Amino acid sequence: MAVTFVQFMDWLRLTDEHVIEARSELTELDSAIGDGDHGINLSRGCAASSGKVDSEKPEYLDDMFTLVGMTLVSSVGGASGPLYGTFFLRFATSAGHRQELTPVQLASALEAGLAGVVQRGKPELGDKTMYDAMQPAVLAFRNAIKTGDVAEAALLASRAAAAGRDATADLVARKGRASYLGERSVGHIDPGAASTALLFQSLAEALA
Amino acid sequence: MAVTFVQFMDWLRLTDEHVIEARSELTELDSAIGDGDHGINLSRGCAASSGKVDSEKPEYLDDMFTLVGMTLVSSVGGASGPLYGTFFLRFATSAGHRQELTPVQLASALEAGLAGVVQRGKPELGDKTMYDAMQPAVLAFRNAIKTGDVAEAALLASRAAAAGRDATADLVARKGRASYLGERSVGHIDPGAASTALLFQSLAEALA
Amino acid sequence: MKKLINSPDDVLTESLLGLAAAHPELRVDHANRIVYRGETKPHGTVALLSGGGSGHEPLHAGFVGFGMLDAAVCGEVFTSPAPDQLIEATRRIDNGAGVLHVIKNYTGDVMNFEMAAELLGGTEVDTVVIADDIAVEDSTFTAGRRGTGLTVFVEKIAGAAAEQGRELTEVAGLARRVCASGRSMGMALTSSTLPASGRPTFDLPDAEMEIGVGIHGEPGRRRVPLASAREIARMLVEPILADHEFGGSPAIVMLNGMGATPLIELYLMFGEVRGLLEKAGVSVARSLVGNYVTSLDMAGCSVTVLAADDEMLGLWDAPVSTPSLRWGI
Amino acid sequence: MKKLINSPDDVLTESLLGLAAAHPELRVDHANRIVYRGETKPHGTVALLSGGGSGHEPLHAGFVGFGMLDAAVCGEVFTSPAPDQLIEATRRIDNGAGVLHVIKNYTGDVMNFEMAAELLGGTEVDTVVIADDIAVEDSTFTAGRRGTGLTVFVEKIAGAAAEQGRELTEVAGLARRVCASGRSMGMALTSSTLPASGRPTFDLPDAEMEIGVGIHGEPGRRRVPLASAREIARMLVEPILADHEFGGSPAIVMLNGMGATPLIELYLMFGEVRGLLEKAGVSVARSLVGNYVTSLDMAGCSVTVLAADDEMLGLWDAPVSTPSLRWGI
Ligand SMILES: Nc1ncnc2c1ncn2[C@@H]1O[C@H](COP(=O)(O)OP(=O)(O)O)[C@@H](O)[C@H]1O
Ligand SMILES: Nc1ncnc2c1ncn2[C@@H]1O[C@H](COP(=O)(O)OP(=O)(O)O)[C@@H](O)[C@H]1O
Ligand SMILES: [Mg+2]
Ligand SMILES: [Mg+2]
Ligand SMILES: [Mg+2]
Ligand SMILES: [Mg+2]
Repeated sequence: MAVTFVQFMDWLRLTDEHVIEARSELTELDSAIGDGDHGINLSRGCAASSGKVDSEKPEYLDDMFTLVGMTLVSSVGGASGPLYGTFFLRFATSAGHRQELTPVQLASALEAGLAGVVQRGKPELGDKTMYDAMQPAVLAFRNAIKTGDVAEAALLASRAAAAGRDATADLVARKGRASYLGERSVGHIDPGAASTALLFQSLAEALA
Repeated sequence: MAVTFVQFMDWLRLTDEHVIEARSELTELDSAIGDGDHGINLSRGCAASSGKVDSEKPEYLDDMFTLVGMTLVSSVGGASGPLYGTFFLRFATSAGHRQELTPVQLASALEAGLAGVVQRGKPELGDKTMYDAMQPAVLAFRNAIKTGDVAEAALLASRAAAAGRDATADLVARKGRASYLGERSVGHIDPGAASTALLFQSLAEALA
Repeated sequence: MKKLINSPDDVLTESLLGLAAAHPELRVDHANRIVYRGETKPHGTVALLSGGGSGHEPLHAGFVGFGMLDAAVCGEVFTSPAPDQLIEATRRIDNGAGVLHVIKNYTGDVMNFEMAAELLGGTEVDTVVIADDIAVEDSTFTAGRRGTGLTVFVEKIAGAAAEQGRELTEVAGLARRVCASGRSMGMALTSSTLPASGRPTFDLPDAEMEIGVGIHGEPGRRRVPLASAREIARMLVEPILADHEFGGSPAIVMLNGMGATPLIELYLMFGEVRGLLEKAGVSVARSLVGNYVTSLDMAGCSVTVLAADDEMLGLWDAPVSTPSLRWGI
Repeated sequence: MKKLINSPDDVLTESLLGLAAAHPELRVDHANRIVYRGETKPHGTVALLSGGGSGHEPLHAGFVGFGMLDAAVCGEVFTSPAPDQLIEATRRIDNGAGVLHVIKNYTGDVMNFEMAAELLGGTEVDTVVIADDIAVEDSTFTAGRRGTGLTVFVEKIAGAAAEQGRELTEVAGLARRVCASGRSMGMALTSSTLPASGRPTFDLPDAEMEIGVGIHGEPGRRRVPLASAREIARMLVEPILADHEFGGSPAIVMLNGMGATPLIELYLMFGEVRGLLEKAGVSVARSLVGNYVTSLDMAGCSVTVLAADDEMLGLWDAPVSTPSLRWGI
């Protein structure tokens, strides 16, 4: 069962909604171990990106996600802008000029996005970044579609992202601004991991 | 009965003590309608002036009060420095090269000091300044020595200064920093009137 | 109280040590708290002296140097310097052509400069008293208006005139013309805290601000609810325009920070103020945005507008080289 | 939140309007938030671009002008600018001799400049990444040290070299040498407040301060009880001296205010810092005291020390004319 264009639109819309709901929560997380703007940055980016999609009405997945990626890169700024931007740009390239994706194609697109984040930020597991939520989520999705359906896979990916997010609390940050705090970063969830969990929660809801 | 050199020394010492005790109270009054430094300024000046008197050990009233006046002028700064400084400089000139003063001579010396304040600051009664405490005090002293003794006169002067001080609360300031507040100065006692009341309270205690 | 100091009593002394170290081109007489130029002017040129309470940095010491002041005398924080300091400074900078005393109109400053002038024998002294702060009602029965932001303009323009070799009466007359055609108005978001007292001079609730404050932590004329930059600009500019006829002549405008307000906000405010002025037909020919006449750690700003004639504009543009104002040299 | 703003979303846009009005010698591309020189350099001279989050004013826009930057790109408050802004700015200032990107070492800044450089065809770009803040442990496994105060030194010295007509590799090499021999350390008495969040980024009790803070309201390495200026100077200077060998060469030293600390305190701190440096055998050849690299309304300061060789000193002294650094011209 393929994932439709409408479902991908839903994914973006839901992400948008969840990020805006979580704006101050994300900012609070970032205040504790960063510079307190993650929620502000992402809501600005989501608003810009939905605006673009609404007005340009792309009809293919590569066009839509390129638009999203470009808009995020140019409107979010900070660290998360290039990272999420690159994620969607690579996702777009992998998705190709299609209107729907098979579960396997979706898994590959997510992996391409993940690889973009790695290339851009050089995060490793345990660095206490968005990668600690994103990597397990993408892996979980790939594994789950081997046996289960796509809705189930997205749900498992979402759970993996949430678990990865929660696990960042115990880590000493080695990348991003939180790394400046050294040991003092322990005990706080990474804001980027929290927003990545929202991204996968939205995917699960869109495909449910 | 003449006022002795020791009594004048007591006057200065008591003024010193009372000003230092009232340092934060005076500063608080000045915070309400001025710039919050009157207590700080005067304690600095009193400390400097007693230091000078202690080290130079003047033996005549003119020398002592000139020293006090000069030291206040050069260590208090602000508005009250030149005003109190001029008060004591004129007081010294009027007191002359003596070691004690008759009540009438003291009254004249106080009047000379008061005239110095008038010349320097051009205050009028009701302007809400130190003059509103000083003028009635000096007047009360002059009137009282006509009939009573000098201790009694100093006590009446002290009461007149206190009454003058209290009456400043109802006035709209027309001189000094409090004048910048216009109507908002009403309800607050003038800090300079409060320190003048201490000066006359100290005189009453020294002559008691 | 959160301040980078050692002891409240030593703030001024130690700050002057730092100033002397940071500006080898200046000299500091630490005993008398006089900051003066390392290189003196040619004999026969008028010298400019200013001074007042400390806590308004860079005023005045930051404006000592070529094209502005010859010396600044520093009083304790918010407290006028004493006559003996002023006398010493005046004698030190006199080049035989007389000294202009640039005085901000505060009772203490006026009286201390007055006593100094009375006691100064042998030096020709003229005096200009700056009273530009329109928050205060003017009247001959009161202390009159405060001297605030316009001081920078007077020191710059009269300083440039002195540098050109003009005579004392001429320099003083020019300074008085600047005083006559400049106006200021300020506001505060927070009170300042005197090192010696350790507490804010006035309490200002989170949702309120003071309009018409001076630069000594004294409360303003009125307390109003917090407002947008646009409305605040209006509250400052409208009374200035109402108090003086600026129409026609080009203006020199300063958007001054009170000490704790970041530059990003000062530029934003300048944009608002300039918009209002231009709309009222006042064309802004020159401008300054930054912390020039401060009130310790007060957050807030003030606006100064000077209706400048060609002579003033020329002298404004003349080279100046001081720690806090420098161009053309 | 007490700020002179209209709406948190418009702070940067409106501040740039004010900047443009205050500095007619500069130009502002409001759509891309690029501040650039009105008068461009001769063809064939290297251009310097810097940029980063806003809220650090005067950095970077206040350093655009003769002898320093050719353009500054402004991100949102504390947020790196985006690649398209950087690309536009780079193209605009390229004089045919290439552009040096002056980058403060923050993940966001580095990635955005990197994306811009990847996408820029036809323009030669070299890059210097400033990482002078020793409060952060250095390591190849982490984001590394932050770029803070030394940025002013890099922009000044490399800017002067570019003005002399030197080639891109030479200018970049010089900039890297400055990076290698300069160190900074900062502290905060209060947190800053982002306009968009409205609340202090971190809570700092009345009796405590943060040592080793950056310039983004991020907490520091440790929180300690309030201390005297003398002790604070020691907490900043000692780690700097421990981190780099300064002995022998003359130093350029900056005592930088974080935004809300009055100049009287900064001069006092400079006196303390200079005393410690001289005692350690580091002779202070040049100095800057004031607000140069700020963190909105944070109270506090930072110290930057550069072991300068003769070439750097010469370029430091070279004429510069920007809104916030100006001499010799
Ligand atoms: N090198 C990196 N690799 C992956 N993710 C990173 C890296 N650096 C930072 N991040 C992520 O970016 C998030 C911060 O984003 P944001 O607050 O928007 O940007 P900034 O740190 O520039 O203010 C962090 O919480 C972290 O998850
Ligand atoms: N023109 C004046 N005549 C008489 N007294 C004055 C005058 N101006 C101010 N004062 C007195 O000086 C007091 C303030 O002194 P102080 O706080 O030490 O100086 P400053 O106002 O310069 O800070 C006022 O409370 C008032 O009593
Ligand atoms: Mg952040
Ligand atoms: Mg006072
Ligand atoms: Mg005072
Ligand atoms: Mg940020």
